[in-house]
Amino acid sequence: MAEIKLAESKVQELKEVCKKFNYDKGELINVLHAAQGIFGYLPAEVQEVVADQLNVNIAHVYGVVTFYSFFTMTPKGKHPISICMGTACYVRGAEKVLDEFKRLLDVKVGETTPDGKFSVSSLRCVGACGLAPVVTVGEKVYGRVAPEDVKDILAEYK
Amino acid sequence: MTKVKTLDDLKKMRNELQSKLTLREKSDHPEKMVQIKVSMATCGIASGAKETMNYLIEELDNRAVDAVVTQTGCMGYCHSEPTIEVHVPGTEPVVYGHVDTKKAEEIITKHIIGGELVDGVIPVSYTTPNEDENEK
Amino acid sequence: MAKYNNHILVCGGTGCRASQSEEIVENLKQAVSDNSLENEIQVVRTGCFGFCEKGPIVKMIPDNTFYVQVTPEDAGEIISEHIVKGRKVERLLFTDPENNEHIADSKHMGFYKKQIRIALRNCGFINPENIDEYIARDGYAALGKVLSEMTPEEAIKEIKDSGLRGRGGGGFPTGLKWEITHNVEGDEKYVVCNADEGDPGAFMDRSILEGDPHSVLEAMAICGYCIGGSNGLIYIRAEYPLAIERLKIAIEQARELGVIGKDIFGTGFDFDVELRYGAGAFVCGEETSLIHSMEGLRGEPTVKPPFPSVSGYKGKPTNVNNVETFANIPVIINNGAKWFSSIGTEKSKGTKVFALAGKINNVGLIEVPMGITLREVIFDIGGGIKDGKKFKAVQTGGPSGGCLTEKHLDIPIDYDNLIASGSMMGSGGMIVMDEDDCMVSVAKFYLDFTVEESCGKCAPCRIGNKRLYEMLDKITKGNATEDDLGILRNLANVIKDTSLCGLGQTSPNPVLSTMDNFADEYLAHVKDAKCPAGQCKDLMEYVINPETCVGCTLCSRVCPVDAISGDKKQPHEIDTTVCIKCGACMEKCKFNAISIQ
Amino acid sequence: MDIVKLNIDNKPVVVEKGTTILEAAKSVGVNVPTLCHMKLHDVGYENNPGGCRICVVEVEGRRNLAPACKTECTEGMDINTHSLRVINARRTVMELILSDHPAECLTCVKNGKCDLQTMAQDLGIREIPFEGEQSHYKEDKSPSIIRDMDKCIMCRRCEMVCNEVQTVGCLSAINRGFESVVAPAFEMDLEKSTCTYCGQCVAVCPTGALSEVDNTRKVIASLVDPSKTVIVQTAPAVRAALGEEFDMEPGTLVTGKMTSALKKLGFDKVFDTDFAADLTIMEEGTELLGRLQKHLAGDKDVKLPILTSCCPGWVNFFESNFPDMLDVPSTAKSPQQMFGAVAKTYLADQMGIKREDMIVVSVMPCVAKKYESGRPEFAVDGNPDVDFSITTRELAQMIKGANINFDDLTDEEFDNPMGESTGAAVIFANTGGVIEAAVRTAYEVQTKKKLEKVDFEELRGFEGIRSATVDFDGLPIKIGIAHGLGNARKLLEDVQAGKSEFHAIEIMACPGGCIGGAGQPYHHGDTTILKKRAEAIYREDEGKEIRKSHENPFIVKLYEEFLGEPCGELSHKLLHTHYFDKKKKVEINND
Repeated sequence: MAEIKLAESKVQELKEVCKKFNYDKGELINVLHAAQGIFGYLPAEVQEVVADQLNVNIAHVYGVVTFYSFFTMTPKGKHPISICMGTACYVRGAEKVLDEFKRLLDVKVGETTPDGKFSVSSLRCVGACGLAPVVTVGEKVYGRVAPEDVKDILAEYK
Repeated sequence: MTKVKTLDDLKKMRNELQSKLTLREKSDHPEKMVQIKVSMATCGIASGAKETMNYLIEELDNRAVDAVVTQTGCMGYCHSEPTIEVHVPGTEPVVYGHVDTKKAEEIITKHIIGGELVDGVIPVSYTTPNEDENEK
Repeated sequence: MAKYNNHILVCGGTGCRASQSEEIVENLKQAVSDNSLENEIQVVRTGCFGFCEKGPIVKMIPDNTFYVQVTPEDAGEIISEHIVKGRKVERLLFTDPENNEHIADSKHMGFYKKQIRIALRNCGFINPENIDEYIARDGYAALGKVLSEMTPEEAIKEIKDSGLRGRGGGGFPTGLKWEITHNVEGDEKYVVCNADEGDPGAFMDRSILEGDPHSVLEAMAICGYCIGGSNGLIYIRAEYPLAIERLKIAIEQARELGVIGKDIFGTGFDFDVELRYGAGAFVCGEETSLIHSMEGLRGEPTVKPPFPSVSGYKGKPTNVNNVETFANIPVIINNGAKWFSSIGTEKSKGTKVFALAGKINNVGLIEVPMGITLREVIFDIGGGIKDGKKFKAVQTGGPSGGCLTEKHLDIPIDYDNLIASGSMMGSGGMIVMDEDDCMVSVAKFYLDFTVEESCGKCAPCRIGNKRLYEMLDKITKGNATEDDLGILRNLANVIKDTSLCGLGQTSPNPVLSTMDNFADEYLAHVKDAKCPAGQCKDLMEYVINPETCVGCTLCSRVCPVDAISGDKKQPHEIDTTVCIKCGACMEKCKFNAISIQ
Repeated sequence: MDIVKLNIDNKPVVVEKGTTILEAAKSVGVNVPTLCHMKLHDVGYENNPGGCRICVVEVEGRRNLAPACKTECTEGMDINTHSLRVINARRTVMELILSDHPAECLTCVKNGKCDLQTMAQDLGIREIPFEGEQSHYKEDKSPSIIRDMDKCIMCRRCEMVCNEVQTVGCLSAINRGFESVVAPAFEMDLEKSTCTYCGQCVAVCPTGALSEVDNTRKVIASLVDPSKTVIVQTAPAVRAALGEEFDMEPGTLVTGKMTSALKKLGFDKVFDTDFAADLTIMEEGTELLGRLQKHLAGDKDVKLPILTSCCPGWVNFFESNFPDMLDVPSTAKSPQQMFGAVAKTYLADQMGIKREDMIVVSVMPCVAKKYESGRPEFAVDGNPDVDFSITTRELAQMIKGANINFDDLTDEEFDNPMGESTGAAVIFANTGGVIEAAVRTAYEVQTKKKLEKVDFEELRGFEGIRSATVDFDGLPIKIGIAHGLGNARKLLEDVQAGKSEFHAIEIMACPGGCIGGAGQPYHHGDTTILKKRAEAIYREDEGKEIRKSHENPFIVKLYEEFLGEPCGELSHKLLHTHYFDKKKKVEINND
């Protein structure tokens, strides 16, 4: 595990969050959400700070982080692309859209492009089935995406 | 917002609010008080409901039409998002689908000001207990 | 500008347009101008009325007369009879099947009673970020009534009498659950709202939370009063940012107004609500996993009993209900159990919200009374199958549900009938599939989902689902044998029989129900390595038709693996062993000489 | 106490409310098979996540099969434990587990002693109808424990014992679904984690996923090397358990046969760790009395209570969890290390050989001893005082490998001068034994009076935390005992908070003490085995003529000829050590 150094200001911010939840280990998931918000992802060092603050074993924290698909230990791309793989979207061809993204960015699902700009991941149902197939880039939601549209979606963020 | 201390406070508040709302509906200058509800659920916003709503507010202001544009939840017509409900007093509320800024402009000119309907009306296919009541 | 006093609405949905509704509009406009009524009558195209079986539909405003199966030729008569002479055209009116009388006004037609919105009553009507609008529609009146006029036991009795059952999918009687939690001794009890909604294709909880968050808060307070607890927790999935924001605003406003918090309405009852976030785990829709997730642990379920009602969050008695279940509570209290139980079937009362999606025209959120048939939902409300394709199956209950086919279309929808036909109610996701969907791939898609979402605690689900997926994969690749199907069925049944929690106990349903309903499709894949729906890539072969191929060599140049051979001007040939079925050649071929066999 | 009436396999059964089907069935002689369930009654450890689903049974009127280990009996239940539906389910679930398990039984360390293997045999599994992907994890070899997690069946026993009983908490389930497994944080090597090598995870693991490092090959290599003099020391607890590996009744004492077998294996000298145990009592007893004198003389900053330090798992535990208390435990080394230090100096001189040419092998009931022998401070110029430590199981493996018929061996004596030992030494094997031995000597040294009753029953037993007051002729000495690191943590927290009123505390990492060590023959969850071993140890103690450490003539001779007096200058150099702060720190840079 390459040792990385954490920015002190961010660590301080994280400690504030733990304080807000008065160091209750039952709030581990809320703290991890906040931590991922602050650092963008959850490297081992961040998990160790959380474990220390909430007085929980680091193995337990890692067990929780690796259980939930929302937490990630590798930084997401600047523009995280998620393709909804819910049934409605699958039935309307989401798989072909996902393959197109993988082909154009030459990454596998869950990976980030070498330049760190894009990461492609499949997402659990976002609940906008009326717009199936749905693709989200960061907060922005794209509806009724066809494989042909993938090029111009990416173009928006070039 | 004053605290609601007792149940009667709540009832008093409800009646007040209800009359204010119906006032809005049955006010004496019908062509003025128009009520527009924009469906701002996730898919509505994703299909551009925010732009539509801002456009409506701005455009109705420019044309000095006394209207109230509020946001609301999902009306269920996912196939035609963004959807808005236009309620010109004295007429039945009408739901429109695929309302982008261009369509919104057409609705303002023809429906709100002109009083005629515009293509793309979505027939309401459900009733709610409240309606059953005031219909009985 | 003319002041129109009548409007003629002509349905412009895909179904009606396919039966010439455009021509009807033209003829109507023509007839209007012939009678020089341009200034009074306006002909308007509308969206789909949802009543496609009886299309094309023409509706007269303001008298709401509803003409069915109108043809372009009738346009003239409608104008001359209805508008000019003011007489209805009897032969075009809808005849009610029960008593074959003519019904003119659509409001009284059985069709329009199809949807009754109880849980969604405020969705799309009030501004969710303004508590006043909720109060204006009798908001918190139910809570007031319960706190001031009813004892917990009376309120529980009201819910029990209403016959309300859990809307999360299990269908456990809500009143009974409240009663059990009420009877358990405990100084601190918790009311939990399960807003994890992990089912793909289900978004009713999101719509309720985004459209009418206060109804859930009010119901939770009522539940707190009934079971004797003052702590409310909403476990909401992280994939719903807007719902989270709306809930935060609603909670803030409710606290400010004093309808939740300390000493509500001066009755000494305290109740507050906090949010707890999911983090992407479908299994956390299961009660005990949800509770573990809220305790900051891995979302793994524990064996029941003990049920959460006895020992749940932090070991305290906990009552977990789904968003939609809660949304029904205030209406039951306000309108009474008798009114609620008058809707629905004998054992499944009230309405159910379905998220209609997939290969259907009217993708949307509908709330229908229990007992409605699938045919009415899919064809009447849903507007039939997209692009005129043939209906094949509808999948209800998500990864825990099964597929229902043609023969189930007329079975009234309720908890028990759906289970009897091999599926289940689930949270209400309803995905419609047409002839192009391969049911083996659909089953494989759901197993891929469950393999990804299994928590891994118990062997049958952790390993069993993976094996089910692998066997289905073998079938879709055409190298399975017939006795594999026997092994598949036994494995599926054992997983259902031995898994620890609901996820594993229902994950084989998609396999079992597709095997029961589409046995021939499985055999086609296994015996003659063919995919009838043409979806399974590995069983498709790209073939060049020698007659129509002119030998322009375009396809051979674009093929990434050089699988196409043949000299100029001569018919080309694809080597199926090399071909990777990317479809590039088929796209390029201008003479569409290439097809899939 | 209300009761429940039900029937199991149409046998009427009456049990107390709250009893599980598993226990109810056992009470009528029906042994429902289990795989992940394990209950160590007296040690307060129960693992039944209900995950393996092997113990499912059919309950009349219930939709699906019920896990016997978790389902409580209710009135009028009608249970069938082996209907066709149950057998088919059990076999299919077993086939599923085996489909994600490496089929290498023949070369696996657990061959013949694996719960999964026995279960597959009992169910008559002959083929696996669905082969598919298998989960693979990187192999992890620490000084004591090997993790081969491809063989893990997610029974969660190791996670439970590490977190609930030992409170070390370096293991947790990770990932989700098919890839889930139990591992340290970030799947780091055990060596980098907070693991103390107590090995209780190895003791409870049903398969070959967790096992001890195998040193038998190195020992055999030394034995055949003519240039090396190979001597062996056997720990007190080994003699009470080795017999079980040769199908003898648990609790059979095999001291003589063990010595004979070791001689037949070719060890040049067969000595007894008990000798060094007596030595430990001399050193630790003196240190205790020293601190006591200072305390009685009013010295405020003398560190009391004194904590025993012979258990390497426990030493690791306080080094990484209580680094601020490194000066509280006794500085005395463990018997294994004292033996090595004395052997490679005093004995090597006597035998006229250099320390590099002497190989000291120790036979231990414990896996942590392997780590301890490798600690840098227990070596001189890189030559360790104890070269190789092997477990009871490994010794049994060597004996079988050498075609020695263990049952027919006639007893033989330990060699001297390091074979002689007292009754006080042998009870080191049991929880409460070390402190009882110390009290026997300290009493006579402190009061200068003869100790009439040598047995101190009040220090014995299996409860997790015990305390007793021994009257030193008017001076009350308060003694605390804890076994299992979770219990140790409780006592230590009192000491840390200055609330502990004990003078001396004995701590052993393994529940039951060394007789329950991770190197002992597997108990498969049957705590009566631990009890029988403990009784055997006390029988060996009663059988000895000399039962107080300071009366061991060879110890007396050792001090006269070599060490001088206890805690003297040479004793301090050879027999005492110090401890290190091993708390893991997180480095944060300032941006």
